[in-house]
Amino acid sequence: MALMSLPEAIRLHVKDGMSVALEGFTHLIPFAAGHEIIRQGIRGLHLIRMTPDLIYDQMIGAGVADRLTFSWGGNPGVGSLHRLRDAVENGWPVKLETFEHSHGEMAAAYTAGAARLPFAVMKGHSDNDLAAHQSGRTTKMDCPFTGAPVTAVRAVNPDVTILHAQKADRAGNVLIEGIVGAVKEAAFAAGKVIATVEQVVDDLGAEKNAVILPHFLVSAVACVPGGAYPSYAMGHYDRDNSFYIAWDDIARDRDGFTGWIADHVTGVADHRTFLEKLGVVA
Amino acid sequence: MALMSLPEAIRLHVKDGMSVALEGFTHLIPFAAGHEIIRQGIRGLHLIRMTPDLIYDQMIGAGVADRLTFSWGGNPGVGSLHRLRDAVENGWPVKLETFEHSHGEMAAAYTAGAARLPFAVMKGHSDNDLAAHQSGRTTKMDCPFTGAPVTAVRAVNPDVTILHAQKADRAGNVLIEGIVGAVKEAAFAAGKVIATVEQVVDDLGAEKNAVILPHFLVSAVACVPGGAYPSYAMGHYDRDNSFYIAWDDIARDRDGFTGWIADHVTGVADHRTFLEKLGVVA
Amino acid sequence: MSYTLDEMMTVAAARQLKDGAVCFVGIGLPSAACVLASRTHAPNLVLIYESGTVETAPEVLPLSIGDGELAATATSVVPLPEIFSHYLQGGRIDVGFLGAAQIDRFGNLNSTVIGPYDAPKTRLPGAGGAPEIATHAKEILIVMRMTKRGFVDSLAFRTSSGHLAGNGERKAKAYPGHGPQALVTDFGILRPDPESDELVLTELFEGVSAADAVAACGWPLRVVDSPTRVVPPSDTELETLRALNARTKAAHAAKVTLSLN
Amino acid sequence: MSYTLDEMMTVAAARQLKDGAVCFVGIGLPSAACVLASRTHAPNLVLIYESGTVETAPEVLPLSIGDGELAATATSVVPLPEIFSHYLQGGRIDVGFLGAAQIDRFGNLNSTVIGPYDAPKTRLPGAGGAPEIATHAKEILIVMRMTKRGFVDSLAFRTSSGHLAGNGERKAKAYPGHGPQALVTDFGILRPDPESDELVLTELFEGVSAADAVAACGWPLRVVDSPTRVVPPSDTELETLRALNARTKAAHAAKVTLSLN
Repeated sequence: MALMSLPEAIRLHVKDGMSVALEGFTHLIPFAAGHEIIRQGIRGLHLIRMTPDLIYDQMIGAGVADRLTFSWGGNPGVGSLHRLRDAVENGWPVKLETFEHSHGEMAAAYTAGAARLPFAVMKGHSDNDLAAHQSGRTTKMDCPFTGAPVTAVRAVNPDVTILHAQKADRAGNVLIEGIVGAVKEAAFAAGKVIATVEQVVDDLGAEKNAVILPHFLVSAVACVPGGAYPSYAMGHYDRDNSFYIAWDDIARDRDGFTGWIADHVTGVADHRTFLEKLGVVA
Repeated sequence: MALMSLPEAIRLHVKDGMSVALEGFTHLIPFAAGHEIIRQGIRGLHLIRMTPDLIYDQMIGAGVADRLTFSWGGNPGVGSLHRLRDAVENGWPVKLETFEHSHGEMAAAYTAGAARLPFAVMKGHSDNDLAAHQSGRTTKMDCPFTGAPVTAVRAVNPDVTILHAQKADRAGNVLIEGIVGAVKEAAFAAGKVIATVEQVVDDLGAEKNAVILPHFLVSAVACVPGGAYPSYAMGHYDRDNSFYIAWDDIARDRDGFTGWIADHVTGVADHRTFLEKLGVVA
Repeated sequence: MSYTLDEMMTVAAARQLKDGAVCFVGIGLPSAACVLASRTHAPNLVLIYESGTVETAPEVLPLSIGDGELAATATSVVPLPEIFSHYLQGGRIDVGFLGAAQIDRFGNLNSTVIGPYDAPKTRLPGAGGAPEIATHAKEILIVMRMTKRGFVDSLAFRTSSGHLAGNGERKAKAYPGHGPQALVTDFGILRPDPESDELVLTELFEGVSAADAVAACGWPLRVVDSPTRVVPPSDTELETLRALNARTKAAHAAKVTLSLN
Repeated sequence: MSYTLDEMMTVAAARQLKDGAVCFVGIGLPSAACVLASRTHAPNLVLIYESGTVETAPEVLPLSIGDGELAATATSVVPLPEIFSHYLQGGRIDVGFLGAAQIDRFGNLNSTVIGPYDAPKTRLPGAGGAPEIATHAKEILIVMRMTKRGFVDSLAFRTSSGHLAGNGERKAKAYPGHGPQALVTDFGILRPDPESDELVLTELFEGVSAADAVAACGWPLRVVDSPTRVVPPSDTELETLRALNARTKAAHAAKVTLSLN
């Protein structure tokens, strides 16, 4: 593990055309890292995330991705992700190919990936229309012992998984507190792991059974306070639900969105400036 | 969940012929519960445990079981489990049929059981002689997507899983701190769960990401301080390594063993008396 | 006290929940119904969100499925894969809540797409956990406003399974859960016919006629012979719900500030 | 300083460990070797035990694989299934330690049974995690005293895979890990021949001849042309190891008492 700046970490590990998972389930979404990917003009990414959320709406609208693996693509409690829809429905700014799963399938696919298994197994009762669009990614099979029907789901192994967490120590052990989602599995499944954290400390001060990603799993740690905003970091700041509500208008049309990205992402040097521009720094 | 005495919990939920897993990996082994099963004269159990340890040496020697599913049957750092060997090699006191796995297979089998899947998948490279003796429990198969060889392991779902933990609250939520082994998976895989605990408290006082078995998973909680001795309960008492060393002599011959069980298990009323008899209560 | 249809729907949904049930909850009206139930007739209701919060007891309703409030008030927070494998697929959930853009008469749901999948007219958010909830929860409770576009003869896309084609198909396929047992609409409550599995109107809200419901529904809605009337919200139910909604509104409007180093 | 063969073996095993390596450790001599290495030339060695203790740094050696000491000094403790799936099968382990009752010339091991499986002469403890360690760790380090009963032409039972039948079979089968890279005995160190994969004697301890080793081995032991001499334990190595063993002996003899309510 190496401690470095976020621009260095992205430049070193995220290349055009890679598959990249920015994970974190509602909590600890790595917004700062997503913005840095936009800022560096990276293109052709295959983005992977259970819930694309605002971060992928921003990245897709900014044109960094041409593929998306996901399981629920909305603005939670608010409505649509307009940029995601525009990319799928109209190919703007880039035609987005989607690889769609259910949450259970995505969780299973990450878990298989973490265990370096080629596929995962789920119980086989799901007569829906999704399977027809999942060629090569899900298939029915029978239990070799009981004959019971099961569904096989192909593993997901991102080239890079990026996550935000509360703390890292100087060795690079990363502590996640609170809602952890599928971050641990996405990290173990990845070729490289980049973690942004609220603080780097001498001692994590964690309970023995805490969720800690070991330093030998982590390729780079960058200290980015506020790096999950407008998502949140339990113990540091709350989710800015008002921003999520406001996003619906910002993202609704292409010009408004493009202007917002120019003003708030590509037009600022770093996440700190972004936060200050929004006036959310105390 | 119901709070009750250990004898009640065993009488209510453990019946002749059942499959029963007393789990806990070195740490938190439910010795008090195992002794109560001996005391109640239960017979014909199919015992399941990754590491039979002294508790199953005692239960097997006392004749409660005729089947054993396991993955490592020794006295850690000391040597053989003499009663287990006598039952396998000579059928004393009861012929013991064994269903043998590796640790990885057992962990996978419990995990599949917890998820109510009929089988688990492991990577397929293991050219050993165990598979020939696992008919109907492991088999080779190919990944339906990549063709890679994998091994399927049949799920393990005990009728009852018994565990020891540090604390339960009055609703029956059970907190496990420290080495947790495969207890969580064995509990979720089971039909019924019995937990013995060091203390019953109003508030577990646990971190959010602590290992907690939810009350709706737990059929019975019994408060049995010292219930893991000579194994240990982190934060309460240490593993009595000297007892593990001494066990080698106690269990070496049938008469010595039978006398010890009569003196220390069937001849005492409860675990507290057992501990006092050994002189380990401060 | 007078009340809105939204309030009536929420109260009606809350009343479906038995004390002690383990519920898999979604955001929006399902959260409101569950919290209302746990603060009125079902104090021992167990609320689980797919974000991993087990036995949570929010003071304000979450905007997202993983708001901090849910973690802060939970007995424990577990990784998401464990929620789906050990809790949901593991058969530990009594009641799962679902909603969707479209429903058919057998309670199958569409939350994926309107129009062809590869060239969609409207791209909806997608499945989320709905397929697993629909399959594994012992019973399903659905809450949806009744419209012709939403209650359809034939789904544009089946995202999650209700009673499939009815007439016992779900049971014949040995699904672990029993499928939709109640559908709360803004007209009243539909329940599956014991023979055909078709959702039929069994209970009507005050001030609504069965004919109104039939007219609003996109399939030829069947009505039982004498639909019962749903008791209007009690003062306690309304006061509890309104206080909850007021707390929630204030919380969601609160300005977030970050104290950074 | 003079030293015992046990000490020489432990020191020789410790020296195989590169600083920063992630080791999957067993109890007994492997634990001693790892802790010794981490307190001499390899301060950044990462020790993982199958009980789930990650990056542990015991002050005294564990008697069991799950002693409290291992949890107390670990960075974190994870569930056992995660150790086997995410860490071991997940390819995160650099070095795995193994021992057994029997070994053959290709490093295949038996820790299951002597005699027929169904009517065993001697029932050994069994596999434990050995099959997964042998398969997945990037390399395997084996420590065993050399005897004719232990170093055999043909195993009574193969519990875990070394180089299989040699001549590249393991590589041809695309095993994730590279198999046994060193076998530390009480005579010296064996390493796999690059062509045949057969374990051959490459390094001898002081005061031992290659002929002694050949005489002790149950298979026709091959010796490289000029086996090197292993440097005897340094004073630092011996003092560190002896202090560790002394602390361990005292700790394992300590009387345990329970303060019960």
